[in-house]
Amino acid sequence: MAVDLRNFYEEAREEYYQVLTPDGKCRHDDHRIDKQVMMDMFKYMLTCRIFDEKALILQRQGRIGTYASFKGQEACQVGGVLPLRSTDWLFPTYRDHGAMYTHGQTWKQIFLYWMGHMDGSITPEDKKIIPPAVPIATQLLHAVGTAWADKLDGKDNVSLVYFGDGATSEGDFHEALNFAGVYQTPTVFLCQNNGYAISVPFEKQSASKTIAQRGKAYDIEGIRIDGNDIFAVYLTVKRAIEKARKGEGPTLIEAVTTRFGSHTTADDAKKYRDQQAIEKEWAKNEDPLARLRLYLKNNDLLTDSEEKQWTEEMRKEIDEQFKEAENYPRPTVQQMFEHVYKEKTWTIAKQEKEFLQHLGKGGRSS
Amino acid sequence: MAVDLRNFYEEAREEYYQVLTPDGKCRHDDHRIDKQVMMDMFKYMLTCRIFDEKALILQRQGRIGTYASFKGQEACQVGGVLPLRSTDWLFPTYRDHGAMYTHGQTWKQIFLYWMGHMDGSITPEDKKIIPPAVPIATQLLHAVGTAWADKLDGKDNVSLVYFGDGATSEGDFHEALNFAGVYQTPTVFLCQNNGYAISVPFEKQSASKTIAQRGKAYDIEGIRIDGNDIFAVYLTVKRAIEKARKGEGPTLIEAVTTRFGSHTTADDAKKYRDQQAIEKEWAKNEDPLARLRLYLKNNDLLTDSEEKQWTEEMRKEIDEQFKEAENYPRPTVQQMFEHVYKEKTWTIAKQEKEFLQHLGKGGRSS
Amino acid sequence: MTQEKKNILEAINETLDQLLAKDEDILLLGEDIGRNGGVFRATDGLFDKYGENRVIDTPLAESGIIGSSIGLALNGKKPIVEIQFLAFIYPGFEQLVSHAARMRYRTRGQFTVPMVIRTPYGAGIRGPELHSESVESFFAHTPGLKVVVPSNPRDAKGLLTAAANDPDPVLFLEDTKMYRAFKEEVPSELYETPIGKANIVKEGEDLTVIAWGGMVREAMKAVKKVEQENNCTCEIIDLRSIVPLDAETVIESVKKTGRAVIIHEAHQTAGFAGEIISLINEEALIYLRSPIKRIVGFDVPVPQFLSENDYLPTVDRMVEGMKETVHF
Amino acid sequence: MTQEKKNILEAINETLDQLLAKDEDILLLGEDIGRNGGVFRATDGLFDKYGENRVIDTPLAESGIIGSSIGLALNGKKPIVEIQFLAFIYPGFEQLVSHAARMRYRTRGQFTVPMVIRTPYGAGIRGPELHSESVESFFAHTPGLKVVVPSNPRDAKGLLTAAANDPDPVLFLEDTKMYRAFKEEVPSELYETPIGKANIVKEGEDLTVIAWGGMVREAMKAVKKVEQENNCTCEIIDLRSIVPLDAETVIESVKKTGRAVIIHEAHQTAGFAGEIISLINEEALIYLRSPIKRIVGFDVPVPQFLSENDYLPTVDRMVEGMKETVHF
Ligand SMILES: Cc1ncc(C[n+]2csc(CCOP(=O)(O)OP(=O)(O)O)c2C)c(N)n1
Ligand SMILES: Cc1ncc(C[n+]2csc(CCOP(=O)(O)OP(=O)(O)O)c2C)c(N)n1
Ligand SMILES: [Mg+2]
Ligand SMILES: [Mg+2]
Repeated sequence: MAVDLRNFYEEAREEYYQVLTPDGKCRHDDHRIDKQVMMDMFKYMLTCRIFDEKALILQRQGRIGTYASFKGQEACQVGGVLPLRSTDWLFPTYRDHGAMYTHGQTWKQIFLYWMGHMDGSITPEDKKIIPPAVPIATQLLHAVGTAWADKLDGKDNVSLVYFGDGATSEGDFHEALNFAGVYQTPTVFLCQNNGYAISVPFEKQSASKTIAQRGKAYDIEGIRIDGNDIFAVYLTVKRAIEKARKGEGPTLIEAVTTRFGSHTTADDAKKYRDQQAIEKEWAKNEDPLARLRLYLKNNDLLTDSEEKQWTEEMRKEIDEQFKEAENYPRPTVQQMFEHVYKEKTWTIAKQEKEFLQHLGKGGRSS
Repeated sequence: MAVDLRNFYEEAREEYYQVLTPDGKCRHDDHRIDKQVMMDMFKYMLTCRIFDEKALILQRQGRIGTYASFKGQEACQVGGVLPLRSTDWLFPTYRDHGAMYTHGQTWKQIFLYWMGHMDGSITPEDKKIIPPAVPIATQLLHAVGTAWADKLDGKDNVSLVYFGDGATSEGDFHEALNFAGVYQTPTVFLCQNNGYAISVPFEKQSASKTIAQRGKAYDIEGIRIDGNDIFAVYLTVKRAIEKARKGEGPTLIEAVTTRFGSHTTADDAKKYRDQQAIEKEWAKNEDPLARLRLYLKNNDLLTDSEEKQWTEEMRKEIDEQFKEAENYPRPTVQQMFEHVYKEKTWTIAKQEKEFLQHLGKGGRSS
Repeated sequence: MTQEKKNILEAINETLDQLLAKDEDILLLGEDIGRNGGVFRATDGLFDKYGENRVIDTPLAESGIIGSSIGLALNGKKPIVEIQFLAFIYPGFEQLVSHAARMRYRTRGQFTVPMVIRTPYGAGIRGPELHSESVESFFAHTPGLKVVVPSNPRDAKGLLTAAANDPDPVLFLEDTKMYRAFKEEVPSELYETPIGKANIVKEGEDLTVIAWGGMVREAMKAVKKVEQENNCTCEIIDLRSIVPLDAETVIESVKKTGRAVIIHEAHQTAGFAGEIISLINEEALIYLRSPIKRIVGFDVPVPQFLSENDYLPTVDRMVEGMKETVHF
Repeated sequence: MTQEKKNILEAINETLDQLLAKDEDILLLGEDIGRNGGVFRATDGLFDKYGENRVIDTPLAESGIIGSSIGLALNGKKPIVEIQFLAFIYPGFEQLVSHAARMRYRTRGQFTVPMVIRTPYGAGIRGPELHSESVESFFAHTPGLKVVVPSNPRDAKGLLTAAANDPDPVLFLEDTKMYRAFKEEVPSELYETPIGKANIVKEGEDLTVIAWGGMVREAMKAVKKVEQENNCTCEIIDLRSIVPLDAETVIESVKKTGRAVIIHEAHQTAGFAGEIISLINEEALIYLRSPIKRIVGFDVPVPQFLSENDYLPTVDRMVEGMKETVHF
């Protein structure tokens, strides 16, 4: 078991780096992960799964807006964030609620975001979680900037940025990787290659076979891993973070995973892919939660009753969080006029005043 | 001498592909180039050099505007364009007058462009030369589009696009290469890596050592060549063009060359580089015209008196062209209002009418 | 001509279908427009019918889409591009503004870029952030671009056909909340509704109401109320395109009514209402009996969707504004 | 306070120098701003003085520059970015409009992006294509951005200092033809000229002339002529920033004079003059004695430089417009 992790990255270029096999066996390296961390991994992934299922139901009931499910990507999101310190920066996309939660965002806030609340983008004061970037690939540059600032200040924080396979086609991907290469910023670029950008499969997105190989264009290490294997994700990101902290520059990680469901609740994956086949294959070989469960059980680290109990607790907690979100006061008209600038301009103040007067006289806003 | 060209591309990845050495010797492959083509190369490069010197003088005299010299890059521009057919597309930058001229643009038009004439961007009717792109890297995408259209129409034209080393940092470089890879467009991407983007040396532009290596990110062949060696440029571009015509997709060529002078006449290279050292090294090892001259003389293909005679003829011709440009009518006010749309809008027509009335009443426009 | 009841989306889909059938050089390009039929389904069925060389699922790169479409257009194709939402045009802003809009001008007509960029715009469908912008004035401020905004299915078909046949680049803005809002009879064959000619939706004597896109229907509701309660008649002008602007129709109407209200969803500051007010000021100031009102979006980012109805001009705000204008 | 005669460029260079000296978190970023000192030399000497970690020559990538500066600003730095020419901001348009302008709003003040983007704008120096744009209204239409345009060395220093200290992102537009056009006394120490407060360059009774940036001096020339020949006095307002707009100063002045001329270099359609006309229409219509005139750039792309003087508002056009307004 004394294999050097490094080798796997080398050999991984062709295929990908995998530690935990779909049948719950560990190929090597499991000794590197603390048992407690393994249990955290499982619990975080479990609560993610429960949240996601709940959110889908709530969306169907019209109680939250369009929602982007991340089922299938829990290993990337939990495994990628667990190695972070609380002083590190996290840049998620609209699909990375699991990453946000694992780093400290509350489910309540995540609900608020998807309910269209102005306050839904507020993140914990003691964490540096930037709310989801909606325009694709733009956040990569922000993560270069925050990392760069830390480097300039001599702080050993890192910036971890999530993005999808589709994002790698945007110019901002290129510019971010190039800047990170030039300034050797402590940025970890974590691409969840879930095979699709909405309906467009990665083969149509690029002629290149992998995303990891793009690192070479910027002299950045590029690593391809099994994104359904939380051990691989965890170990790889951890190593990239440590490298970054030591001042050894950025890493590009391509985590190959599966988007189990549709792009969002506004999308219907059946239109463009064999959803049934995907679900079957997923259940058999790709479900990251099932894989870890199998491993933990194989190694007597988890019992059914434990999981059942946790599941109940988590459900309750998430229900609670949703209730809080649902009881959250609707944004006021005044709030709409706040925070455009630090100080309201004459124009904004006037617009607010007149609109409030109008409402006062019985004008309705919807 | 029966070495397969291919091998050099392979071995060239580390260093670069070179055919003609600075001391005017041919390493191999010269048999592939027709003697007549060699003479054309020399003549085109010579006239380019003469034009450039003239333009610099005219700029100093205030008879043309800011001017971008291309001295040192003649091999890239002449050698890259000579393999084109007249049905192929050419996309130059603001520094590629040599390429434009070689493909059929007149020096007169090129003068008009730099004199700020509205008509200076008109190119020969029977050629497809798009006027210089000013916003960096944007033209790469156009060259993907024109090539794509030809491919869709089953025509075997190619699109050749010039750009600089600085351009490879822009998002559009990435998007263009990616599109070309996906749609396998017959586009030849010819990067003149002259080591500088204005004042910024390539080492600051990217952490990657070469530009050619970026091809891999898009599964596009990337080739690095000596851009001061017109044989290498010609053979490489020719091969890329033939490949593209056969439907075998795009090629990225990095031609390593030297910008002899300042970025433009508005720039002073001495501020940021050791211009003297560069000029010395250039004269010794890099001047593409001197290199070909040496070769031709070594092989008894050229005499001093021939060159002298051509030089005189070319000077006269360029003087003639400049005279025509200087006598070209100033753009009229009416012209300023034309060609915004095919048909003038009410607004534009009104603005024109009122402005003409104003001028009629004695209002001056400058 | 036979007609059929269609909503805007259906009208657009049918138009694209007929354009593809009629002209081999027409290509559709965009993200998810192929098998998926576009996120709003505007291109539904067209991939199967015309194949992947006519209905092209592009990589996720707007500069790439617009930039390569410029090349396609230079070389004889007529690209009709879909940008998924208006705010996602920004990565391609340079290609649109510095190239598509300028190619004819800088080459004195030698090279041209006839292309259409279709894109959904506007708030009101509970979309996520940046899915609800209406920044048409950016493009109106770009000489060389035309900016077309249909308000109903019949115009959507006629204007899209005209845009596809237009020799200049056209930005074609489709109000998301109107896509399926209502149906009306749409002629089955292709026809052109001229770009640059406003539509007088309804004549009136006391007030000119100017709007475009989705705001036209809201304006109609407001006018109905105002006319009922105020013993006046309003003229409603649907601009159809803001560039070219049908100045004559606007001026004539205001000369008649002496009053105007301009409605748009975009932010007030530097929004297009300012241009129309300027036009009226220049051409018809002395006819004005009261200040021209802008009932427009506020100068705040389009907020998260729980607040979007606060942001959007409402019928109530319109009614109040119209009344104030009439009773000034 | 000691003073020294400086042109705008020298004033900016000195201000940047003093800002860098005073605040360790201030960084300069841009293309060629390092050893080269910027293409206009605005950062001359600063690289040698503050080193490559403070005065940063970036790769040629505007989205990269603005996007990474957003990250720098999120993490405590205060980036002052130079974009080489205004039209080259377009590749970074999305970062500016969809992120820098919105970060405070979407996070309810939790995360902010205090940064300055300096960029030369305007025609008149025989620049190549796309080196002469003045599209300030794009940015004025983007809530969350401030848009500052100094017209003289003294203001350039004070406004740039205020911009650097501003908690919000500021676009700072520098008219290229003014850079070295004239010198005036500039205080040696750092000081702030408040952003959002217009400058009444000269009081007058009969006409309000509104301009910003390089057009202020042209307006002054025109006013001189008009006053000499027409027995009237003009009030000249230099807006200094178009967002925030000093509405009060404008309104008050027009209420007094009853007439207004607005001057800008940008294209007419959807240019910022429309906003000011709308403001006057809303707040002071009844005071108007004649239509408000726009003396502005035409609705054509800024042409190649032999024609740029045809494009630009000239003193003669201003004089004619002012006379027409006064004698309406
Ligand atoms: C600039 C931009 N263009 C288009 C969109 C619309 N859009 C939202 S998600 C998406 C697909 C993203 O795919 P990928 O990067 O693979 O991430 P995934 O959704 O698979 O997590 C698209 C096209 C956008 N948000 N931003
Ligand atoms: C988008 C954009 N940004 C900045 C500029 C200003 N600019 C003009 S040339 C140049 C350097 C280009 O360098 P490179 O691509 O190496 O070409 P070279 O000038 O060396 O031929 C820059 C920054 C521009 N024209 N377009
Ligand atoms: Mg994906
Ligand atoms: Mg270069």
